[in-house]
Amino acid sequence: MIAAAHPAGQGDHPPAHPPAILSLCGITKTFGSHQALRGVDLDIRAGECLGLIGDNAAGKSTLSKVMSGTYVPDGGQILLDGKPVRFTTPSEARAQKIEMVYQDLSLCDHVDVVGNLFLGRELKRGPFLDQPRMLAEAEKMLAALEIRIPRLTAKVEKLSGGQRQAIAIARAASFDPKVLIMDEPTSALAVAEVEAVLALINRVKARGVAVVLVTHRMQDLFRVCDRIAVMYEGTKVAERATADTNLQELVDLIVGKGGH
Amino acid sequence: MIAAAHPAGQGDHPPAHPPAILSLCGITKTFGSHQALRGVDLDIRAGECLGLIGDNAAGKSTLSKVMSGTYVPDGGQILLDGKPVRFTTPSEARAQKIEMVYQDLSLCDHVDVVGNLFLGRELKRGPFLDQPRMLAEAEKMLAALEIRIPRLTAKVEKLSGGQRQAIAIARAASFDPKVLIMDEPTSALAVAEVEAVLALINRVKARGVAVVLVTHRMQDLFRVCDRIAVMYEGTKVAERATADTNLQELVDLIVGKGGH
Amino acid sequence: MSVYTERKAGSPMADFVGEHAQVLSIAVFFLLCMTIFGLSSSTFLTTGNLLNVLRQAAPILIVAVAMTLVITTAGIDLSVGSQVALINAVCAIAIGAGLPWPLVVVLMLALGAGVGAAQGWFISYQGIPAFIVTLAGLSILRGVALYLTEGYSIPITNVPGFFWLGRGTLAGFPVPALIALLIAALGFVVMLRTQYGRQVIAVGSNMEAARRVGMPAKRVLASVYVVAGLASAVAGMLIAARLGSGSSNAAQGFELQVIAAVVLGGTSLMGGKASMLGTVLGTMTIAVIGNGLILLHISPFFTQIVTGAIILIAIWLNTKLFDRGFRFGKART
Amino acid sequence: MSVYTERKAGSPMADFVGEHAQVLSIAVFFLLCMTIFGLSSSTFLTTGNLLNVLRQAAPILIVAVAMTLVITTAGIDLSVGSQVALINAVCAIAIGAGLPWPLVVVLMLALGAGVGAAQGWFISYQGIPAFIVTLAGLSILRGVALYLTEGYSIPITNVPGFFWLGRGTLAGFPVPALIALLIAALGFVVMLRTQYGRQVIAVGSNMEAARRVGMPAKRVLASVYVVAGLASAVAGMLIAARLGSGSSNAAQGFELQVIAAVVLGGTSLMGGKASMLGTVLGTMTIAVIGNGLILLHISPFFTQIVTGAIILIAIWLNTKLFDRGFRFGKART
Amino acid sequence: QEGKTFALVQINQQALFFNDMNRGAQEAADAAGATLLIFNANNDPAAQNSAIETYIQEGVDGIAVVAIDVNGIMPAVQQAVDAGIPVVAIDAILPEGPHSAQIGVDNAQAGADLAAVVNEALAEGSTLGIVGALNSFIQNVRMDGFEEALDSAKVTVAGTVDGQNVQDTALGAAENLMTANPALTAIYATGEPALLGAIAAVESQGRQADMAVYGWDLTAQAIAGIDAGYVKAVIQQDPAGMGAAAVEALGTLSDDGTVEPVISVPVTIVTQENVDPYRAVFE
Ligand SMILES: Nc1ncnc2c1ncn2[C@@H]1O[C@H](COP(=O)(O)OP(=O)(O)OP(=O)(O)O)[C@@H](O)[C@H]1O
Ligand SMILES: Nc1ncnc2c1ncn2[C@@H]1O[C@H](COP(=O)(O)OP(=O)(O)OP(=O)(O)O)[C@@H](O)[C@H]1O
Ligand SMILES: [Mg+2]
Ligand SMILES: [Mg+2]
Repeated sequence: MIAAAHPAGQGDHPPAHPPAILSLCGITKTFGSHQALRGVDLDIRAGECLGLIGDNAAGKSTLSKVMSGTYVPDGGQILLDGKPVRFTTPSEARAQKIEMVYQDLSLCDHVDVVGNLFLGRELKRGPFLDQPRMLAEAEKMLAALEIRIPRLTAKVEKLSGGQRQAIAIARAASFDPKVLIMDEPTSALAVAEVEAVLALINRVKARGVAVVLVTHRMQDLFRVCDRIAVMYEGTKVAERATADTNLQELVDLIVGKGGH
Repeated sequence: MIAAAHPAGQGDHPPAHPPAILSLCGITKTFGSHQALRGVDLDIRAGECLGLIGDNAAGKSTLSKVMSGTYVPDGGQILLDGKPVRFTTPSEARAQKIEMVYQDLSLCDHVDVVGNLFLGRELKRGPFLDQPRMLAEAEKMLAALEIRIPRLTAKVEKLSGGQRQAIAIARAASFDPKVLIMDEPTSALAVAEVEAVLALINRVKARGVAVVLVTHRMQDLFRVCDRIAVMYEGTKVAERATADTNLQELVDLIVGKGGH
Repeated sequence: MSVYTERKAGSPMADFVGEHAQVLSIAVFFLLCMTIFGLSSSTFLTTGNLLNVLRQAAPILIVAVAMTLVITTAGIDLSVGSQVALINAVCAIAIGAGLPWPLVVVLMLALGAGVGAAQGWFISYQGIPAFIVTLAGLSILRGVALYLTEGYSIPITNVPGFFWLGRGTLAGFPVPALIALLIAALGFVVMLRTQYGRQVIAVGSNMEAARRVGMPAKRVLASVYVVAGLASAVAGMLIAARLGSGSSNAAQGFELQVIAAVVLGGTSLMGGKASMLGTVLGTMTIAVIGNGLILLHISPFFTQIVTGAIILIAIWLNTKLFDRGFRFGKART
Repeated sequence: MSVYTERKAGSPMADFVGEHAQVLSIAVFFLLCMTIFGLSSSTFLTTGNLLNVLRQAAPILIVAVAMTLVITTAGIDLSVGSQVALINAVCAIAIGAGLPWPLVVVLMLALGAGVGAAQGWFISYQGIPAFIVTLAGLSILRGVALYLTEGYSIPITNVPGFFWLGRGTLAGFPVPALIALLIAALGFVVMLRTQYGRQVIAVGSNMEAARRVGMPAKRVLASVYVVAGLASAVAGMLIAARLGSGSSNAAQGFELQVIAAVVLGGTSLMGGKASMLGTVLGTMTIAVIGNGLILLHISPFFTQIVTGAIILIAIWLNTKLFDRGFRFGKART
Repeated sequence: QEGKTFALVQINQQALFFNDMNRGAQEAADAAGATLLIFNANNDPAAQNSAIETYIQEGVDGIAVVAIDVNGIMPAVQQAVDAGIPVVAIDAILPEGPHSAQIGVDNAQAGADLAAVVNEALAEGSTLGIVGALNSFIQNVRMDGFEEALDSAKVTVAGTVDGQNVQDTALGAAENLMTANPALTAIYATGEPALLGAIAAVESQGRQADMAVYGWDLTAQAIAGIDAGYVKAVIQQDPAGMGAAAVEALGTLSDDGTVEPVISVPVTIVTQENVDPYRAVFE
């Protein structure tokens, strides 16, 4: 089942589509002696949700971080609206309205909930932070996610796993992104909250946002994704339109039993 | 739907059963001014898997940590094999063969995979660590979980989220526990690995181990659990035999719409 | 049958005590010290003596405010004492060379900022631990001061305007104490109410998260050392103005006093957790202890021992009071 | 159509370089220093001089080995210099009082362990930051030494056995250097091959995780300060034996030298990451620089500046070499 | 002495005293065509021993040492003498040993001499405070010598504070000393930083009119204080002379000559009467 060979993106190409908002070509990334990504091609389109799945350690998180400027790839090219870009820091990607929910959440434990929601984008009145306005807005940001956080001025280190995850999602989704990358955003959420996130994805898609969803919850893919890319050991091994595939095929693709 | 009232364990009691290996009675725990647990009763029985579900911040992790000695409860009693115990440190619980997989994994980032698997239980030859034997055993421990970790002498900080979670599971499951508490053990795992963990749970259950599984993946509950306890805002609001319930009822119970 | 009830909202009082336990307990300890010294020495509570304490504490307070920022980023600046000595010496040399003192003040601020920026660059952009960079700085900067003065204590004469900074009073209040309090107030506002303060906390709490949300994390990290350099420059000049001379011998062991004051105030060496008010109280506690022990005629052979012991006890009480506050909060709700 | 290929296994060479980059680069820097000094001074590479350097470095090396454990737990011990001074003074007093020297050795070890245990108790069981406890210790212990000696130096006379510890040779090799190397070898084995070493690393890496897996986390955390106390006792006695006197002035600035040596060797101040071999190399590098600068007849005004600058450059190269090693590894595979 | 190399092992360079000594030694070496190596131990006694050991390896022709720990330096002195290198001690008085000469001031005697001046000057029932440096052996000797010779029937010592040989520490300590003892009328400072601190304290407290300051080691500030009248008397040593004497002694010794075992360099008690010649030095 496992063929020897070309590491770089020689996978099957999907049929032609409207131009991609973000394109990755032949992305490689090596940590020390470990090739996390071995040449990945991927297109992300406006108004579409792309599911990114694969076995553990396949390189999904690494690829998402390349898209958001957190990692600078060793090789390959990134095109934004067709123009080559090179993100050296996440703030450059954020300036292009690319937002990401990190698997490790990336919250500041010592800062309160409001502060984390507005981290890097504080509202100001004159030279000072506009605390009341941030507090009011924060309530709105969280409302959509059905999460119960009793006190928005509590430090986030005290919160439960699911509450923390909801904050990370709200932070990325609330500032009108063009590309929204979510790395396992629902892993710690309870049922109702998961529903809320899926609804949120569908809402932003309708607004024309391109969404990348990394997840291990197969059933969610069929509810929000238009296309699904499958990764295996640092390469993209398959890409499917959601309409043309089913759960069993995806599972087979992930472990390398299908698609030949 | 939400009735005012009695915080302490006045919920419905399940029918009589074989004696519990671990019983909690009226457990309360307060952090600062926040009542994480408001009087919880729970029985855990040998050879049975108890599912513990509930909304985010319901208090599941806090309750699990009380069982494993990580938190000392403010009030209430813990009975082990019918005898009252008071765990002041996790090592006391571990000495009683109560093992736990923590939601935050509790790995030592700077220690290698083998070292983390044997953390606190290092194998020795004379005064020295027996590295070769630990390495050999570690391979066996991980084999059952279908996880791919290329180099067991790599530091765990470099590993992907799923790989790390698998290490935490292997660590808790491998040392012949009598009670195995797993706090969202499959949240970061891919499909095949989740299957492996569920199979593992069924295996240890058959050996007579009492398992507590905290999870948000409802479908998994029906594959391994015998009973399911539902938590809501620091109290246990319902307990069901898996055979007598269904997905919809559980979802309703979690958010407070059912069971009345 | 199930009973669905919401948790009661926590008492805001308990939350407040929990969050500000450290400041509250150092405040209690400070008042305790004041009371004990006040009762045991008739001189202690005289206006003259209290103004004395304030004037003496000014340089430490100024640098402690900056050090609070540094420590909040999980960094440390061991070189502040040497920076003070360097500024102290260079300032005396510059005034001795006939430069007008206001110009010297500006130059010294620039020098302090420059030294801080150099250290900040190594720490932030080159990723070398702050402990090591500033340890090297401690050695290098005092070495430079030594080289420049050749061991002379360089007199400063005939610049009443400059002396006023160190010895003058404004409406009966010592000028250096006024400067220090102004700087502390500024630090308080910056830390709690500005974006920069938020960035400093974020960088100290989770550097990578700060970077990921697009904060200029490296720039912020470097900047706190510039602030420390500026503060050291101010402190160095105040000491020069007060002593009327500059010497490479100034401010020995200053860095440890400053750090002790900041930590005593509840700022965490692990970063992310700052308290400007705590820093002010911590500094004043240390200053009051130094003054009080002399007033109590403690044998000078004991002062080091007693000072160390009191600081240890103060921090110990801090952790204990903190725990207790937590418990009380619990019992009440 | 999909192509399933496994990743190639990483080159073990690159993994090795990546994991030991710090030790490798301090080794390179050490050799560089040796070469430069060897070429510029004909005395430097003589056996007599090298043995001298070893003898001089012995106390620092001994305490640095213990400090490696302390820093691995993410702690710090600023009081080692004061502990050395205290032991130094008390040891001279005890021998002066006529106690047989082997008994004094035992008593001093007990005293060191006791002082360490007291500090460890505050740090571990009372949860007070190590920086503060040992800063108080720095003040208190030197104060006690000062009090006991009243500022005078106490001569030690007529104990050839004791002097042998500090000045003697065994097969041409200085005894203190032998003791230091033995202790370093012991430290190496303990750190890498024993359960205790593993516990120290685990506590430094994730204290709560160590507790949760049932390690005696608090006991381990306290124990490293006992080890530091023991090492300080040994160092204090070696210094007393070498100098033939005890004084509260001994080991000024010792703590910073020791910490610099440890960090130079690649042990992380954030905890969890230790290198005993690096500590040995770091200590020897600092000792060699001190010796080499004397032999190069550097003006004493410059030695502080040059020493600081060299240490900064060494660490800087460390981070750079490290990065580069990483890159090379990448390009090759 | 042409082409010889001598080493001077110094305590620190943060006081004029030591730097003047270095200068005197350097000038004497230059005059003799010898090389002088100076080592700065930064107050660490073990570093002094290490330096001497290194100089022995290098084979210098003579070593002069200003000891921090007078007992602790002896093993290194012994080693040097065993290696055939003559050693002379400056300032701090070494115990009986193999060194060839002791150069410097009798600190205890000078302290006592100053105490005599104080006994003379102060009125019956005066109180005096001491600003010391407890970590300095020499300054402790000066303090003890002074206190012993003080007429306790006439002058009481109200308190001693520790300036730790750092001038701003000394300043704070001196200020506290004055506020703690409102009746204080005189201060004795045992060294240069202590005197600087004491003078600055008198000025910042505005006590020029009623305070009398005595101490060691002239500086520009001390001269200004003498001119202003509140600094009554300062013991001025001749450190440059000590340095020069040490190098000259080493020159003689290295040529197998002999020198006096005690080479005394006199001190001057500087008061308003005899301050003028020193002005030029501290301009
Ligand atoms: N910073 C790093 N340093 C070294 N290796 C890394 C680093 N980050 C990731 N890796 C390695 O790269 C590989 C891919 O990791 P990645 O986190 O992208 O996997 P993933 O697909 O997100 O897995 P999961 O589903 O478990 O989250 C893993 O083998 C991991 O060990
Ligand atoms: N150490 C702590 N300090 C303060 N509050 C805490 C602490 N741990 C938990 N809490 C609070 O207790 C409540 C219950 O938290 P817990 O982690 O048990 O929830 P959970 O049921 O596990 O939720 P999730 O499904 O999101 O993991 C939360 O409101 C949380 O904020
Ligand atoms: Mg991932
Ligand atoms: Mg949880």
